[in-house]
Amino acid sequence: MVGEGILKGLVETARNFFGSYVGKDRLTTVQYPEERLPQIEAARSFPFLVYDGPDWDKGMRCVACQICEKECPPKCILIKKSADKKPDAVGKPQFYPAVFNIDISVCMSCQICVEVCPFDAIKMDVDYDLSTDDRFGDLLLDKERLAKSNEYYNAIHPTEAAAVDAHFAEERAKAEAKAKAATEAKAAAEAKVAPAAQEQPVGGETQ
Amino acid sequence: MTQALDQIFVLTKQWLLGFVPASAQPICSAILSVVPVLIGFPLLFAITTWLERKGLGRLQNRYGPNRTGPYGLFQPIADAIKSLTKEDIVPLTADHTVHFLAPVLLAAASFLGYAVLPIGRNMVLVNMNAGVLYFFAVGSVVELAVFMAGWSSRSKYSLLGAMRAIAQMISYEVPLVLASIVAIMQAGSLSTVAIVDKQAGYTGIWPHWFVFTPWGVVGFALFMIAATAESNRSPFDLPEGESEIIAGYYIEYSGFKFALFFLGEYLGMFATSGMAITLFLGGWSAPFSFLTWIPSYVWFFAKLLALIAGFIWIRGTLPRLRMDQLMSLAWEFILPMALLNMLDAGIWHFMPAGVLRWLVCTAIVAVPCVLLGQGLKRNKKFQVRTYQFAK
Amino acid sequence: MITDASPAAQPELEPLSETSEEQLLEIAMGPQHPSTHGVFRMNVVLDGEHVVRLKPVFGYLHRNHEKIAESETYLGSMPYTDRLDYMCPITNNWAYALAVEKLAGIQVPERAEYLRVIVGELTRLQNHACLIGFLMQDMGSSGTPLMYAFREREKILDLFESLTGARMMCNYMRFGGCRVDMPAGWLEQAQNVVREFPRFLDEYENLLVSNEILMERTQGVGVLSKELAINAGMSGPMARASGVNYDIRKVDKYSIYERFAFRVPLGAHGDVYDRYMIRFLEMRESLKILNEAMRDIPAGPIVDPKMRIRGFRPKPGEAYGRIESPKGELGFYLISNGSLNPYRYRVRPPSLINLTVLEDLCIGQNVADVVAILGSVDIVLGEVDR
Amino acid sequence: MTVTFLILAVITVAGTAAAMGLRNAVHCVLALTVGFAGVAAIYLQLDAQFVGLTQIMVYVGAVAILAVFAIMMTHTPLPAKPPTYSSFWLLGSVVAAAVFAVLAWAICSSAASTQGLPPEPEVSVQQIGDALMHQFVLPLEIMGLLLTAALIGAVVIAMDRREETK
Repeated sequence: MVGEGILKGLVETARNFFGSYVGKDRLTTVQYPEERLPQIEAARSFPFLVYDGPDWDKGMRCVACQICEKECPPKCILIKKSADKKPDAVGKPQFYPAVFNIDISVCMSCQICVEVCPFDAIKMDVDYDLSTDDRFGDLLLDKERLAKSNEYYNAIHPTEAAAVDAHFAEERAKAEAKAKAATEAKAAAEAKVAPAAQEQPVGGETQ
Repeated sequence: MTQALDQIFVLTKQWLLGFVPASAQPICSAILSVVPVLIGFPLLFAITTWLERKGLGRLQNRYGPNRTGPYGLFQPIADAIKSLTKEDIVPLTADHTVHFLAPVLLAAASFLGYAVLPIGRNMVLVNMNAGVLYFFAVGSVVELAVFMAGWSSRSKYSLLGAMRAIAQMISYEVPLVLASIVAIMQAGSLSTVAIVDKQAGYTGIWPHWFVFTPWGVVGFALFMIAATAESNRSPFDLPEGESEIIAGYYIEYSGFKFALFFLGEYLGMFATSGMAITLFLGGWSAPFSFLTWIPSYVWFFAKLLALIAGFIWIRGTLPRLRMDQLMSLAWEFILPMALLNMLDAGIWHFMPAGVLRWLVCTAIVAVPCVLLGQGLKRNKKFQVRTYQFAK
Repeated sequence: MITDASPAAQPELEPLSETSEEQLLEIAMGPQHPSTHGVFRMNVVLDGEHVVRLKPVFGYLHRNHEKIAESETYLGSMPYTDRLDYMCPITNNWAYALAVEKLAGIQVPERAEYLRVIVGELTRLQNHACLIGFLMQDMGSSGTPLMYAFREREKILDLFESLTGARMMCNYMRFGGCRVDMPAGWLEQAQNVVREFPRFLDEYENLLVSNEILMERTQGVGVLSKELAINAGMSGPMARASGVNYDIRKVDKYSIYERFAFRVPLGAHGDVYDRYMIRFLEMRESLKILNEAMRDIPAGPIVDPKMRIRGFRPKPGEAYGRIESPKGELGFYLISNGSLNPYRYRVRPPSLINLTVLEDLCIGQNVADVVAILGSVDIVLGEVDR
Repeated sequence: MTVTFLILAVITVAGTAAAMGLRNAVHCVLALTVGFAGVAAIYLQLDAQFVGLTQIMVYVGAVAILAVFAIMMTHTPLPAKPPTYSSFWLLGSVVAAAVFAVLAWAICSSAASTQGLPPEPEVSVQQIGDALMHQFVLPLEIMGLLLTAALIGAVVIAMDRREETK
């Protein structure tokens, strides 16, 4: 009979019509500004720079090694290495980025900078409702705007951040152990040969 | 009390007319009758756009508009503001006068049909002797407006759209008229009021609507198919087929002129639906004898909204036909069925009432309908296929 | 034979009408047109509403992908491949990863192969569902099937997001494995989606398969013969709808596809209806693969431990890696000269090759059919223009 | 001569005059349609509903559409700058004057103008239907047969052409 398939289709749409009033599985729309989906841990939007401690400038993990700048596929990162060294969060003197800019109008959120960073200094943010009315200035993020605390990183990517922190703690413990060993060795050496002490390297700096 | 409520608009009009001098009464009477129609149906258009968007949304598992006011109810107002404030772009090479006149003519012609629609008891603008004829006559003016729009835009797409639209409207006008002839035959009058009056009685609780006869139901179905095509609604929306020729004849219109096209189209849809209600669904009469206390105009609009809901439902489900298929549907299926239906109505008229009449008349329309459908299907050679898998 | 649009080919098209050249109407469908699936243009010459000539014009979305890749590191091109066929980024990643693995001779761990199959088949599901929706949209069904498809696609994209961090630009594969392992609970979530999917397919079939209007619109329209399909290098559902038994998952047995029991549906007519029905049937087969893969997935590493992320230099040589992407044969051809960047990088996009027969399919058909035929070819302009 | 008639007459005459005077073929048809509509309105004003509505249906709905269809199908380009007056204007005006004179003579000498108008008969659609079905049933059927034959002939010709082109 002609029209059978059409009737079947009409029944199907009617089922969906009423189904959208009773079941949540049909009406999957999320009313965005009022409702939000739960934050997904793996989500990524744009990169940010992690710092430890209270001061963003002092605690910046980045050592301006410029690997991410080289590896970034669309080349949206600009880093200028500092001339001097500054103690980092642990207290080690390190180079630091005098300039660290990311043009997020170019960035394509591929996460390759995060993967290549050996210092766990750059991570992906999850903030997605970004907008600005300034087309040039506001889309070029400088060091200050890129800096986010380690606590923030822990809040958005808990699993990953815990692993990173554990790794850092291990490193720090190792360094401390080494330093302790070094000071002990130094003390012992001093006790043995006092004049030779000046030539000993300072512990922890050998990395 | 129910009587007064039913006639409230008629009585109000008479009361208001009492205030004007006798010499001015005819013109005032005309104004008092026309203005509510000019306001009421565009208002219904606004409600329908909201209903359609909400309904289609739910059919498609979406919310539909819900940002303007509660449940998005102010969406039509927002749309109106938008279309009023948009720039009115006229193509440089367009024929400016005709380009301007087309939407005006379309909207004006769409209103003309309402003159003979009985909206309620004693509520018809003109009780014309040849009401149905008038309705179809003014309906044909719309084609001219469509042509003007398509031609004056000087766009290839709009020309294609206009050609499609005119071919479709002419083809479907024939089945539309032929499908309505059965009701005219039975009522013995071309007057819409007489046709409604003929359907006003009840047997037990059941009304004497024409749709409750074998020829009536076939006539109604054919009329609705043809009406869908006449008003360019999906699945017959080829003239504006947005995925093919983008918007057809009104592709070069923007702003308020575009809104006028929209208005004209919906008014046409309401008018043909109203005619279907008048011819087959008993006009303003209540569906059961115990519901006659509800005012007649309420029933008319309830039926109209039900038909509109049907239009929306079909729009949300079916893909569009192709031009040649549309034509073959009109000439190979609807036209023969409409002619056969006329014969059936004649036989019904002359046979004595009873079960036999029902059986005979049902058989006369049902058997050819199935046979014709099967034959066409076989002729077109389409079927649900089965598929092989590679070993 | 592929007819070109040269004047020599025109006389044989002439008998379609008695009207002279001046009576023909030439319209440009696109680049701004709602159903060209992106910025694509067809210069269509019409006699009445019948197509006499059709010239596809593309390149509006050309982004110089191949040349850019030659100045990027091998890894640096991976996120760019997401943007080729943006409907199914993961299969693009896969094809590129496969090519590089062939070039450098890298082994992929077991678990990573399973993960790749799972995300790859999920991609196929959402691509086919959406394609059918788009096809119906092109035929004017006001988006209802498309919305149902999007509803299901959303669930699959949610899976992608919680696995890879992005809904569409996944950047998931790495040479020698995958970037990240499944987070806790992901597999259950995915199994849920796969379990629910047949319900949606039934709904879809109720709505579409036996619809008379649809059958009338699509059966016998845009017929691609088996010979033309082979000669023109068609692949994917487009070729299989014409009866060509060519599925790279079966032919190459790449990855671990030989472990799964799935069948390859073949069409007999090669028209638009066959093309979209083949996709229906393929979705059902994909579900079988997914069920088996999710049941059997082993534990283990997800990436070859020897792989380094920086300073990757494959030894000089060349390789062609190809997979059965949802649209057809997606291949990457790479030449290495031992440096950080590929010496030559070339994509074989299925959409572009499948699009080459468009004129042959459309001639003599209606304007409305052109839209349906284009929809059934399944193009994504990101891949056609690169 | 009422005001309504005057308005309608002006519209009709203006429409038909414009149809003759305008250069653009489509404008001519549209102007002619205005003329048709005016005539239909005059019929309606004279209470001849059936004729009036049929006039709209046939002339506005069908003849005008047929004309525009023909123009659209042939799509002749607009003439560049046609001369405002035909070179045969003298001959043309003589012919026009002659036709007018003959018509005027015929109207003035006809029974209606010499003897005054007979009382208006009340003609309803019902009566027209009755007359067609009883008194004039044979002519009606013959006309119907003729038109059906023409229709079938048109279909056959159209089908034939389609076969050829295939």
